[in-house]
Amino acid sequence: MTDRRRINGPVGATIPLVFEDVEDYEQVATKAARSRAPNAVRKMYLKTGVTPSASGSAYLEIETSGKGGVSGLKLSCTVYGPRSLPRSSPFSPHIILSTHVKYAPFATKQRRGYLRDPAERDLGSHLEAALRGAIIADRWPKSGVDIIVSIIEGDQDRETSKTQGDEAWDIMNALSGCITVASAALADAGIDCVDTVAGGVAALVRDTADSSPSIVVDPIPSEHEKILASCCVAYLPTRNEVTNLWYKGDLPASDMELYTKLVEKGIQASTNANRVLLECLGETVN
Amino acid sequence: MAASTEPEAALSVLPRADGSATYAHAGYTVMGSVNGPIEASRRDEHPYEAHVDVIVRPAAGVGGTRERHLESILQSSLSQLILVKNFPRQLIQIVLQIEATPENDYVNTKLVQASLNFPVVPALLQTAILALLSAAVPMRETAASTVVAVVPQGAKRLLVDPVPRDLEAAHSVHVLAFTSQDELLLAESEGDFTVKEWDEVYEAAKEICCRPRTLDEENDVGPDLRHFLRTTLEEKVAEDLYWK
Amino acid sequence: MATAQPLYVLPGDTIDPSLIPTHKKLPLRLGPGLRHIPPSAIVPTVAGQLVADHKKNSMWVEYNGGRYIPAPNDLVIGQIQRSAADFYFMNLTPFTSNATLPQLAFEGATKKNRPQLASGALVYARVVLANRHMDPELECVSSSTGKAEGLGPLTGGMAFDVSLGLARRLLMARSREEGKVEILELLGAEGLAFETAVGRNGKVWVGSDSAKTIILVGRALRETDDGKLDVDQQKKLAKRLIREMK
Amino acid sequence: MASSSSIALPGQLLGPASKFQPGPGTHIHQSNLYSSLLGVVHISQPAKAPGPTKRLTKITPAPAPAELPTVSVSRSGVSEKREVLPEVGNTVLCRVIRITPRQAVVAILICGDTVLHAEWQGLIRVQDVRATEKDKVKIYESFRPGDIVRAEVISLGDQANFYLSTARNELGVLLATSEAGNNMFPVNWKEYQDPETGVSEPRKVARPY
Amino acid sequence: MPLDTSAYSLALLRVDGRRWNELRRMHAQIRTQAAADGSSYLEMGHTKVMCVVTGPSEPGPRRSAVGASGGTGVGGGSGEAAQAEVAVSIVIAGFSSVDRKRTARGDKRILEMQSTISNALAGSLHTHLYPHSAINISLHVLSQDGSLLAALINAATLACVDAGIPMTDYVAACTAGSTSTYAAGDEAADPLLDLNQQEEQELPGLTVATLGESDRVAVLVCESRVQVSRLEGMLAVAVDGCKQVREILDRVVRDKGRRMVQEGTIEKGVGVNDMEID
Amino acid sequence: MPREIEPSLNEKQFVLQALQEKFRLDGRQFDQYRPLELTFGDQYGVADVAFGKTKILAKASAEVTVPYADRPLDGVFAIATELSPMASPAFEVNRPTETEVLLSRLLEKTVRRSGALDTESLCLVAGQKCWSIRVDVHVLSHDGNLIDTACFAVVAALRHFRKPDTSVEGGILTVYTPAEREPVPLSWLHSPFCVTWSFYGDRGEIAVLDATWTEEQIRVASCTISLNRHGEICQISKLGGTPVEAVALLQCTSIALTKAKDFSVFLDKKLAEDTKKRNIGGFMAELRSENDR
Amino acid sequence: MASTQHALLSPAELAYLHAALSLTPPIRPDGRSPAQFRPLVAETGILPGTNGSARICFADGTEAIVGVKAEVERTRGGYEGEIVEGGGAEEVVTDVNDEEKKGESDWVEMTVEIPGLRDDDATTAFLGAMISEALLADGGFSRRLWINRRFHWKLYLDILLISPPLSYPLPLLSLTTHLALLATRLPRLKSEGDEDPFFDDDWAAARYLYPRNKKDGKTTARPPVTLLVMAVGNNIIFDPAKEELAVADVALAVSIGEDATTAATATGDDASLMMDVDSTTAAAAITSARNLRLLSIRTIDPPSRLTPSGVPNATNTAYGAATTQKQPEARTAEAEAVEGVWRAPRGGAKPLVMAALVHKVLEKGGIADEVLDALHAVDLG
Repeated sequence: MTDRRRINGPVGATIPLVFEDVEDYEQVATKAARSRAPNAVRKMYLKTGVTPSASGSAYLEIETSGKGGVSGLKLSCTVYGPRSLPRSSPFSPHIILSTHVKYAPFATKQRRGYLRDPAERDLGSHLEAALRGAIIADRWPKSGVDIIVSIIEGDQDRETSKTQGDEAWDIMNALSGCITVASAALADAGIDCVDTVAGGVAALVRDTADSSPSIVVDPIPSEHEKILASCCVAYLPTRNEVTNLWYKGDLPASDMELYTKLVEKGIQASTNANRVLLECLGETVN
Repeated sequence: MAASTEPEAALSVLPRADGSATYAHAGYTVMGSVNGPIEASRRDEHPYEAHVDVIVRPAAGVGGTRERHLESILQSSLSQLILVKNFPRQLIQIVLQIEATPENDYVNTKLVQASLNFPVVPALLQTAILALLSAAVPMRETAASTVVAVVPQGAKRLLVDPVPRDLEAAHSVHVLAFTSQDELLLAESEGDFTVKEWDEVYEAAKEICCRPRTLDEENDVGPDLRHFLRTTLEEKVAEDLYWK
Repeated sequence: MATAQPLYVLPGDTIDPSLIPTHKKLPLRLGPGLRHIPPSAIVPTVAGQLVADHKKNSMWVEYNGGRYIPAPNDLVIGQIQRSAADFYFMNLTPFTSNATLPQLAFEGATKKNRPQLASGALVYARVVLANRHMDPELECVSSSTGKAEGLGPLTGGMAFDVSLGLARRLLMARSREEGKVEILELLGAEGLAFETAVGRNGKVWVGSDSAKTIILVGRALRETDDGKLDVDQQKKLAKRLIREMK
Repeated sequence: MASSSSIALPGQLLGPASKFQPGPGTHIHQSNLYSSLLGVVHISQPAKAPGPTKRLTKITPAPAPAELPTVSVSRSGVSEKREVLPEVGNTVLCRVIRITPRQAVVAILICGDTVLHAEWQGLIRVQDVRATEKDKVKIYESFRPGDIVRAEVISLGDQANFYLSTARNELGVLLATSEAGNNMFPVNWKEYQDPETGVSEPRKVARPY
Repeated sequence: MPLDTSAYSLALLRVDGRRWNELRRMHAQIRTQAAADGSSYLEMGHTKVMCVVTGPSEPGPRRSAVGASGGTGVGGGSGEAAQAEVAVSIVIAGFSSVDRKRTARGDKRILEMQSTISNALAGSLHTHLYPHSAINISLHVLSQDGSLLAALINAATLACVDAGIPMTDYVAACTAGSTSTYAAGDEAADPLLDLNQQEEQELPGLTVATLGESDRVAVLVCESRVQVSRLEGMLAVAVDGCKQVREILDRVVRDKGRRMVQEGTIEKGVGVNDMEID
Repeated sequence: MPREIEPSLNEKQFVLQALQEKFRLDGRQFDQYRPLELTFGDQYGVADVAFGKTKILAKASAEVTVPYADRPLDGVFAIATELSPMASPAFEVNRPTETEVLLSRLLEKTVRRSGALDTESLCLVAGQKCWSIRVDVHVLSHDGNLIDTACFAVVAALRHFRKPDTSVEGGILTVYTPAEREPVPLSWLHSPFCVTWSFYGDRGEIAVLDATWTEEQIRVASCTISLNRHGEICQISKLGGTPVEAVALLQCTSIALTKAKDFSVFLDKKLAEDTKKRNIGGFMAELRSENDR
Repeated sequence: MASTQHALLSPAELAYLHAALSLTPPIRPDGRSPAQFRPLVAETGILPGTNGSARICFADGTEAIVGVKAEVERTRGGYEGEIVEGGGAEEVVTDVNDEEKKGESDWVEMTVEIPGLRDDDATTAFLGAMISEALLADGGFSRRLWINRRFHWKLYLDILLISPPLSYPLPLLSLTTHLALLATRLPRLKSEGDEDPFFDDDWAAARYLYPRNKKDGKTTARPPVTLLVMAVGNNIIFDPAKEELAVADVALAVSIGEDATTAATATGDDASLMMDVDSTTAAAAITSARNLRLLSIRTIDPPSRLTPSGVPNATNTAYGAATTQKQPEARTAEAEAVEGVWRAPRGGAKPLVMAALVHKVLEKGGIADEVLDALHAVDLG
């Protein structure tokens, strides 16, 4: 099926070669080790009501790590609704949530297409799960709300060559950002929620081949030699409830300790994000 | 050269459409069909007026962004002419099939290219209007349209109905349309030009679209579109009402 | 009409006031193809021949072609699409929204016994209500007399499509004199046994025991229409077709 | 404990459910009242004798804890963008979109005192147009597309539409446009008139206050 | 590599050792899946397909107009259909072909097969008994070795029988070909029955589906260039093949029926364990 | 999206009755086509074909492109059949209907797979450059039998088409503009034509050629046979519908062959006429281009 | 996700289900014990055309087929240079240590087909991601596909749900994939070192992707399985059916893997090394001292949130309850949860509950063990 919506380049286009010159290579070789304390999250900036045309909106930015050339995370979320469902859809006693997460074509190392790829759809369903737990769905029967998060900058180390770092880990950060920014936008749109949900990430990392693994919050994959496991938590502080948990990695099942700690740290990261969220919401009112 | 040729048209050429017309001028040939008022799909149903749906199809290759743009231009102009309020919730569907475009013997053309082509607009608009008249869709008034190119030098700086080679040389290209009440209906420009140039263009275009020609004047400004439209229609009506 | 040479108009043309009929008592009646812009301007909306009837103090634009737009009291041939609780949904022209035909709008129809018509059946009906806000409404019984007056389901036979112009001419009170169409009479005179029902929406229904006859009438109509035949040519056509049939 | 007219955030504790009645923008969690919106907290003391306001024909159980003050969180003042869902009993202003012999389809513009941003669609069925002589009602003689109508929500309706009624005197067409396209004025309970052409058209006219 | 047809003319044996009028091993069973209203599994040689039928049931949201025929002509329409709509969807597993490839759902070849099967069955099924409803036939291709369309039609027929949808008679299908490619215009070319992948690629052939024991052809698809003179031969062989196939299908159904009677109950979902696959 | 309405019961019954009495509405024989019209455009590769009220315009075009990786020695050849609402409001843009899919499949099988066009001749530089030949089929008016009409139009357009002349010296590819060198025809191997039968009756015993739209809506089955004048079948498709006796199908095929031969003759004649006409025009063109230089 | 297919249950039914499942011990509609898998019929190697295949039928009729195909693919940025100057295999045949055998995640391509769902549907994407992420959780799996420095196996997994998705298909698809991978065999490599690989075309000689020891033919290392667990009240329920999921407070998908030993994961295809490793772990396996790995956890959005809530009579307008507060924003009255009236759950789950779920899966003799034992029982033809 030919793309009729935009004018694409000619067939047989070639990707330009990227040459790693020497000092870059060394830079990579000698990793910018994590400068923050294991429990410290990066600074984040959050603002609501950035898109006047939308019912609710928010913008989130997370600072880049100390090392140059590493992009931080930049997200914008727009919420449309509550509004009536399309005629085709059947009666629903609840508000119908539809979440879209899309990377901007330039947001990551490899250029993203215009159509959502499986990874983005997957993010979308994670986000949906996280929010569905937070909103009071039966307040809005037979209505729907669209939540669109666009990832403008993907929190990736562009300096590292293709072979290093695995997108899989970056996505965790992206998701936690999506959750927080969407939560702010929902509040801005005046959609009833039981609490303000926010996302947080913690990871079990190994900094050198021989060093013992340690748990850090808000990890930047490129800062660590290897990530053994990572988890992203969507957490409701006042209710002390988790609406979405996403863990992946490779831990021995024998000690649950490690796992529980990891989640705890994730929750901690989320509560940090939540503090920022509440501040930001407070401002919008005054 | 091509500019001086008279346009040709035929009405109600498609037996199964409500109205149809072919129009050929300046190397362009367009087939147009009109169906309506018919039931509009829920999607583009307008509660208080008819939805005018224009579909432009290239002779070769799939329609793309360029066609969509042409469609939007025509859609807005034609909605002005048609008495849309008469048919709320209805659809008036206009399909314009480009059959031939003037060929430039000096370059090999690619199918998909990211350029507008304004010069085709007059042909499309004229065809649409003829087809609408043949479909007896109630209209406020009719219109005439032309293309003017501003070329760097040469005998005259303004070229009416320019051929492809002129367009390559042109600094700017303008398409304008005037209603039968001499009102400006459509003006789209491309390229860089001064306000003064545009004024000249405007005058030249208005000359062609609006000023009735006297029989004796040798026709160098281009065809008398209005007269052409009237005569074409009169022939058609006379033929239809042969029994009167 | 006694007009010297016909006056052709295009949409938006200004009509010379002298052409607008004036009458002492009757208000001016505007027919199809004209619109009144207050206070006094009258402007054509279609291309056609401007016709004025001074006796009736009315004027309209005569034209052929386009899609049928329902008007009250038109006789039409509709096709039943589906039936709802107490309506039939009728199709008058392809791709237009359905017209409604109340199931009680038949001669002698009551809540108890009403005609059961399958979808796809043809019905000869009159337009009762037609306005731009609603789908047209039809009836098969005269509200005044309560009689069918020839309206109702059309059984058997065949429906042919003709141009709106021809349909209109066939429906004229004096179609032969005004409409200059007598092909049907001619064929009848040649001894063909058939009945017809003409719908303003460009449909002519022909019924007969012999399929041959129906086909022949159909062809006669089509050729008259497509070939734009005048009365003499119609005579010739009739002769030719009859000959072919033998 | 939230003092009146302070700001609340979603999930913020407002007070025990035993002391307050939950109003809009709040929810109950483990017998405590929490805010569910970002907005301003209002505490309204109960109106005395809160009994049923109308339809005394119905038997209604005495609203149990009516004596408690109602706490609610409202968006007003926080953002002009506030959306509400039309509720049974609300009076709404709507514009007629489409009419059929059975019903008039309308777009609800204003619900109570709130201007709606989203388009909620409503339905006035022929039997809900007026209270008397229901069988004689003709939609075409009651509404025309473009009219502005005041109506009351009688049911949440089906998936797409709210069901509305104009079966009261003060309900019906408020603003009507003539076929000629002019604004008309009401002449009696079932007619509007075009000032320019002088033609009058039938409508279900709302009695002006 | 072109087939060595000379070898054939000598030994009169085909690449897989069959004679000209021999079907490949055909194995089928019904009621393979408890969840479905009707289901079947069918092998023609190494071509293996599965079919699941749901319905007649309320028509769901129509996905694509393609491959959904409402019996005669432009049938169907939103709930106005006088007869049930037969909707067919074919999923070709990526691993079904020798070199793994993914076939897009929009593939016109698949759409064509869908509408063919739909129209073929609509000709036999008594769809007029189920107005305003849909019969959904979903086919899965697990392994391809020629005669795919034929296999799909047979599987669909079985599944419809299993679903208990009234039908005039079995729609049975098979393929036939002709030795030596079209280029060699020799009239001596012999017809072949039931082509496998290799033969299908090298030789002209056609797919035929007939209704019951009659010679009436429901489906005739020929996608290769071939002399008109050879059509008759191939058609004759194919029609005869269809009759053999019909016998096999009929046996499958009867055996199953008998077994169910023995078990005394018509309980569903036995298929799996007694489904030996080789 | 408005859908095509079915013919009324009266029409269905009558058409069938008439057919049983050996009549067609327009008085044709069962195996008789409507009058065939073919006109070529001023430009190369434009064919306008009409069977009665069915009108189809086919336009062939060529451009240089990169060959597919899996077949570096072949050119690209595509037939685009997108039905626009011009044919009927029932067709929507970008939403292929069953009709459209089957039509394009048939043309694909008849013209492309049967190797009518020698795609290897389109290769310019192996694996790097090749011609992409494209035929766009535009249905202007739809009164039944799109398939036969479209197929005829496509074949006509391709045989009439001229692609720019090219030369490769030392791996350098030059594509000459029409002004520099007269365009050259495609290397064409054989001309297949579609002949579509429509069947009527409970056992499909009545077979009719070139059905009109009304007739098509009423038929119970159809079978399209594609042949060239050498008596080669290029494709047969009877895609379901009411079963038809095998013998009847064989008869249909032999009649179809004669029709295909007629078409072939007709097309050759038209092409000859057109070239004669052009030679004069071609000469004029020479002069003009002289002057322009 | 789960919410795409609703179980059409009335509030009353939901209330009953919820109550029944909250009892201790819970009463499940189909009478299973909390940790009991639905009975299933499984078979492998059904498709000779593939490198590995499996088919599973649950008793409720849901059925899935998985086929695995492997193709040799040139590794991106393969060490061409070495080959050139090495001039042959000998030079580079020097055994490569495991760290060098690094696998790329894109060596595995997985597609999920669910009838009636478009393949870009969220459910499909979610399921696909879940199964593949478990598979690729560590480099271990893709490392098995390593042929030499220049070439690797590209593995295509096609997961087909044959039946209409009656219940949430995750467990079915995961188990089927698991079996298919167990049954997957790759031709034996004949070539040496980094030369262009050629293989022994004798299928009998082909070796398993997950090697087994010669004694009992049991594998040691195993592909991951994803288990669906949910919590209702204080009960943890395993492999829930659709209607059970409809009243879940929380549902998790937990992926676990089993390693022979950490060493074994690294050397998936070194037979000599495998042998002794096997003997040790085969012994270990009997004492079910498994080396379980926790690979991935995902919250499954339970459809319970989208179920219609019941209306207590007190607030039921039908019973003329007071809906006459004339506030424009008055919404459906908010009230305390009433006993016996179904209320769609709000909010999330307590972290402790989630931890409990995971623990229940992983603990010794826990669900994971049971399942793996069951899978051991499945005979691999």
